[in-house]
Amino acid sequence: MSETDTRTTEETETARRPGRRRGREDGKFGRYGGQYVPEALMPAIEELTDAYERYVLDNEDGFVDEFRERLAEFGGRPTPLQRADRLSERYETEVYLKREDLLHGGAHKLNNALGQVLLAKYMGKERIIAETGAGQHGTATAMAAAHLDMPCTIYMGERDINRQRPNVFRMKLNGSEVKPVTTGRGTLKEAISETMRDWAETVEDTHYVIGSIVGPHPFPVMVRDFQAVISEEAREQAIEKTGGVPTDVVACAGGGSNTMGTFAEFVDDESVALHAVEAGGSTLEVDEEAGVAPNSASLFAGDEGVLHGARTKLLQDSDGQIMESHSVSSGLDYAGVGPELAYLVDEGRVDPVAVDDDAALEGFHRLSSTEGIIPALETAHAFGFLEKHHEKLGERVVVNVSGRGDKDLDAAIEETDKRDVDGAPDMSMFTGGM
Amino acid sequence: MSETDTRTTEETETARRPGRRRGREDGKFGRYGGQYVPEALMPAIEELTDAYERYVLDNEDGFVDEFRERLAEFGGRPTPLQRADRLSERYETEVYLKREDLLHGGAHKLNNALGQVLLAKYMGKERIIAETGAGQHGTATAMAAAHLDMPCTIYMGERDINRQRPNVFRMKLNGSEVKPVTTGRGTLKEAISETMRDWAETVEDTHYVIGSIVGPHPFPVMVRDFQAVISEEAREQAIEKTGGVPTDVVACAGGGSNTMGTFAEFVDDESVALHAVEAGGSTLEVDEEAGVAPNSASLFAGDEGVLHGARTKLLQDSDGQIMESHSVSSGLDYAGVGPELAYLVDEGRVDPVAVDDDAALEGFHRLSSTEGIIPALETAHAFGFLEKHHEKLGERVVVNVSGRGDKDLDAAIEETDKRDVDGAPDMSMFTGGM
Amino acid sequence: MANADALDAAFADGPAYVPYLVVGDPDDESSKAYVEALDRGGADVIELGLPFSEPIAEGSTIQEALVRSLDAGMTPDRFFAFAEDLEVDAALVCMTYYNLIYQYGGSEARSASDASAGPRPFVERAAAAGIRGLVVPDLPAEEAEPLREACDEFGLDLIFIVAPTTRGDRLDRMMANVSGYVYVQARLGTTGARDDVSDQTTASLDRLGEYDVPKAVGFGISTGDHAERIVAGGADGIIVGSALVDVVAEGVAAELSTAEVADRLEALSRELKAGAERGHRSRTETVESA
Amino acid sequence: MANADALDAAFADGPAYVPYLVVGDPDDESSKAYVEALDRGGADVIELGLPFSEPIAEGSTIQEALVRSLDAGMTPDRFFAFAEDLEVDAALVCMTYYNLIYQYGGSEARSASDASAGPRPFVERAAAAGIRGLVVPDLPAEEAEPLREACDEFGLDLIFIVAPTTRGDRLDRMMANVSGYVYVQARLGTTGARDDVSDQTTASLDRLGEYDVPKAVGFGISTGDHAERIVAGGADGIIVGSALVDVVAEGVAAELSTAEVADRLEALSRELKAGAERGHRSRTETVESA
Ligand SMILES: Cc1ncc(COP(=O)(O)O)c(C=O)c1O
Ligand SMILES: Cc1ncc(COP(=O)(O)O)c(C=O)c1O
Repeated sequence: MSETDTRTTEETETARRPGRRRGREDGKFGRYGGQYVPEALMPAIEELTDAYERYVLDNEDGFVDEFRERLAEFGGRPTPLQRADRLSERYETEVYLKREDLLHGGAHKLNNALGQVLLAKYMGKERIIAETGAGQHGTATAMAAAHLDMPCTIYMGERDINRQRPNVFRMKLNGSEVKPVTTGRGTLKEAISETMRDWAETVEDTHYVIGSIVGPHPFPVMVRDFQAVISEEAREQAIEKTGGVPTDVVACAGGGSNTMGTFAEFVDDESVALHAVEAGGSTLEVDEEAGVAPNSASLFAGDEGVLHGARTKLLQDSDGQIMESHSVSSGLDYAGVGPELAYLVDEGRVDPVAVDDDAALEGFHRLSSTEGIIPALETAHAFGFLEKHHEKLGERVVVNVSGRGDKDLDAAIEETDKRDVDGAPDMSMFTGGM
Repeated sequence: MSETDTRTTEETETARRPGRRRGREDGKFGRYGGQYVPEALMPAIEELTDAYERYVLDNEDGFVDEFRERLAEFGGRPTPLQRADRLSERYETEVYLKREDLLHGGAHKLNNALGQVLLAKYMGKERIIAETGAGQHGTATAMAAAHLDMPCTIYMGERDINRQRPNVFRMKLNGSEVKPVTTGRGTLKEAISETMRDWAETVEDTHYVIGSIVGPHPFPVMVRDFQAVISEEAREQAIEKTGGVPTDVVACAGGGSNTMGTFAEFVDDESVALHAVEAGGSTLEVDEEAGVAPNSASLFAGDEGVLHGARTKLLQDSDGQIMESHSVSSGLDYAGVGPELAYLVDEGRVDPVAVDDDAALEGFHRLSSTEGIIPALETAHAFGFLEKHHEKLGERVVVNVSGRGDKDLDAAIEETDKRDVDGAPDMSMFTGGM
Repeated sequence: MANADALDAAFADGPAYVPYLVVGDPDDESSKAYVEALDRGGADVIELGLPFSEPIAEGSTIQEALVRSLDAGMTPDRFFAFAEDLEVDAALVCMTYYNLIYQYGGSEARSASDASAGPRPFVERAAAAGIRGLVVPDLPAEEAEPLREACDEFGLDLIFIVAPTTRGDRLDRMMANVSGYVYVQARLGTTGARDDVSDQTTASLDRLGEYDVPKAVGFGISTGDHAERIVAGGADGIIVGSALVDVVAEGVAAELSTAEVADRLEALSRELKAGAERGHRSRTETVESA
Repeated sequence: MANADALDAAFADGPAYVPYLVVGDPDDESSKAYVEALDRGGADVIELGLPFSEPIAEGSTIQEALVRSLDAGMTPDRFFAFAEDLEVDAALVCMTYYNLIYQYGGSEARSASDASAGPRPFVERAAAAGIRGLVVPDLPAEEAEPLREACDEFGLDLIFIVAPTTRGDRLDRMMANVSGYVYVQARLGTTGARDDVSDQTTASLDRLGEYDVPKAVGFGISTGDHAERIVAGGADGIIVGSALVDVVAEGVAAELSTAEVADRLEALSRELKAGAERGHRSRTETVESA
């Protein structure tokens, strides 16, 4: 009952706050967005758009209520907004952490995966497919599919499978089929193509769960709406704890789902500065010749193009070929970004910042040793930002801890060993792998 | 403010419910408990008893309020009580999961570690030490120590260090010193001795954070009181969701901290059956000659003795030498058990059950694939119990999911590979380690 | 210099055989020989694939060909030079993804505040290279306005793909934009050679009956028999991609000579073309005997 | 058969030298030779360690000795047989952990509903083996009642350890239960040889001054000089454990002969005993000259 009450208030609220509605009508965010997909997928996309409007926007059959309840019971929502005592001291400002790392599965990814799998169920679909790169979205989808008793197939590049075995194991434990993709270079790009291919053949009974605010409409708005629970909670918690909205909100950005999830409810609060922290990789310089960007800072360094169904900002060479991106964190390692973020950056509403691998690793160690929270390497970029730019921040900063770092222990040992990282413990006994 | 109100109600409640007060006066649970420690530790134990009474029982300086607030913000409490849809169907009874796996760090262990580290701070201690076997208590303590800015040393057997590298890495990332213990067989027993030794020399400024409801008074009551938050929440949640207390409450038992935490608030509800599920290992038979119990079912198969400061039920040979215990889950692998559980078993209030390695592994796979929750191998024993004994259960069963299984992926692959486990996915591509 | 006939002409007398190959697969020189072999084998239109790094609409056969071509250094400019160099009678169509079209001509076009500036330079260059039409599998009719305009300006046809699931408003919108021919997707799914002919094909052709534009059926055609049945079923042409790319891939795998592979492509082309003609005859006969 | 003098007698004339070794370290036969060497070296009381698998009060030196003995198969019954077999003048004391005492005699004693039945069989057997007293480091005075009763019944002394931090009520309670001698722990921490004498020792001896029971100081004594200073400071005896166990451990590590190790133990014992006697003389002189 109280769920329904809240919803009603929310709806009124949303009406007053246009930022929350952006893109819902036509999938356009200024010049970005759209539906650049093979014709064969269009009916599925139209069916999905219709389902999104009915179930997600209009709460038909109580979809939203069930979604919220399952997010709470199965996912562990609400996640806390925690004051970070030692970072607050260090930066002489109030630092609050939104603890998405405590969500079931260890990252914000479940908000979206659970929403989409549940929606697929409401749509009468009988099968779930998804792509995954680092394996975080795949594990979240596999969990949601097991929870909702839906058969699930996850496509994953063969090379990624070998790099992310624990996540592969988790997906299989959750009863999903993991299909190795051997075409091309065997990474996320190929996995996406392969999943689209599967979907093109099976649209009638299958739903494709995209893992971020990317892809054709309605995915960017739908994933944002599912992830917006982060900022809905954070905004209320901040007001309750500190008496007002924060001055700054910080989130890392790969595809941008945790980013928009963390920003959504603040977009209309003009006083709140929004910082999207991208992976600066080793450098922002690009190797045109090799088609390699040693970063994945598409908001900061990319330019407009069309990828995976949407017009957005991309890392591409002058011909328009998509670059291989790079980051110490595989979850940020994507050459595109959600069209809504591209729009908000152009509008000046979101401040894009690149934080390089070194600074991210320092952030990783800083949060681990001073706050007792081991963040995902993706998340660590947000803390690299804090260190570097804290002087320009206001007096109340909310940082989204998008995920926990358990999945990254191997990578962190290895990457730390390559460098002289400030504040890192002596790990020499472990180098050479665990 | 509302915290204080709650406390007052709780105190009145506690007064009506003797089970919650058991052992607080003198550390005795019938014939069990006590303070069997070297004389040099007695002053520390007395100081701790005094601090426990003042801060934990009487909320001096608002200790309890701060503890609860930090548990909520840093730890992520309350954890949900979730209906397990598919298990409910399978067993034709309502199965609810208390989701301690969602607590920060991935297990119930933080409830206790955070309480003790905070208490040490209130006592003016300047240093934390702890022992760890599988590394779960060590990581929880390291997190709490980082969070509260206390230097921390964790003792861990050298052999365990090699078996549990990810946990070692987590402790070091959190800024703790991990001291390898090379004496004896290099496992938990030796680590406990080494920690006691450190404590005996440093009692004046150091607090020893014991990881379960074992050890000399006041540890068993204090750890129970910190962990009791599990059942305080679960009882309220069950009443709210189902209109009444459950018919059965199930928890795995190693030392017994999650067990008593899950039972505490229900002990006085006579209608509620309490099932403590121990590790049956490979068999309940004991090899007297080798001094080895291929299980760690001390409640079920042990007998009375004195270990690590308390009189309780133990796995020992006829001379009184402590046996090496065994379990597929290292966190249950302990030859003793909390004295309060020993007492409640003798009284007939708690039903001790042993679940063997095979059934635990099946439970692990069943929960993973049907509910989308990968449990710790410790926790999996509770689900082995459910499968085997569901027919004797009432209509509303609460099972504590004491921890998540991310730490156990390697072990689970390996152990599954050795057997023909019902419901396990084909993992042949991974055998040989990851 | 490519043949300058309009695409309509290719469908004018008898069923059109429309083969597809990836340009630059596995290298420019062999690729030229292969495309010319298609021409000798009877191609009426040739679809030249310009590889994009993220080909979301392709099956694995074509995707791997695209990777081979990219690895060998294919770019839009090389593609156009290749087209200019070709000596073929068939009309040339370029099949590629929208981002390459949109980016061509560098960042000036892209960063102009008018988003429609994008596709013009590509189309202009394509026209100059003798390309007569474009197929862009990830460009739906709804987003096609700027490209449609550029094609009109430079006299290129814009070919749309009609899926088995396309109907109603979407089909109308597409048909309002299409020129040259429509690419009728024989079945759901992505490109790739199959053994059977789908019922979906017949249904699609029925649905398209009322529109006055040639209907070329593609996706999965690999033999003369296929071709025959499809044309007999009402298609104005057949599009064959994966079956031909397979021949190139086998050549790569078995390290066959370019001439050998070209011969095989020519032979398969003759078979397909002959099948299509048989189908056409049987249809004419049916119509006549009716 | 062990010497049957009461423990008090050992402290009666001059300072007592109270060495400790783990029985069965590294095997029964060598161990017997070592204990007898202590006796020859002047021991007044010998503390025989019966190993327990979880020795929480021991430093690593003694812990490792306990493991060596357990690995060689030591059990309470073998321990008693060993004691019976010894040919020594010194009074014998058994040092072990409470669980072994509590379990001895099998499950009948244990499972009796009267929890106090536990320690009796052990004490009875110890008395029969010629043991004159017990030291149980994990048994606080508060839990000692059943053992105290059994010791009284069979004429054994129950020795308590007084820590630097023991005072007030706890000290009184302990002193009410103690007999034979008190084991004054020289410093905080566990057993282990150290180089210095702690201020804590002096403070402890002062605190114990009012109680009429011999005070033997242990924990960390390793040389004749130490022994001298401690006895000069007021101790009635010195307890030496780790320094002697170290000699055994070195013998194991360097594979020395049993005779060689026994000689070293005897020599170190003489040094310690002589040191204690010097200390006693200097104290007597100080007292006389005061
Ligand atoms: C913990 C974490 N944070 C952030 C990301 C980046 O994704 P997005 O930008 O869509 O939130 C990922 C992706 O795997 C992730 O696992
Ligand atoms: C997840 C989990 N459950 C249970 C246990 C057993 O401990 P206890 O019986 O004290 O709850 C452990 C110990 O490491 C654990 O990690």
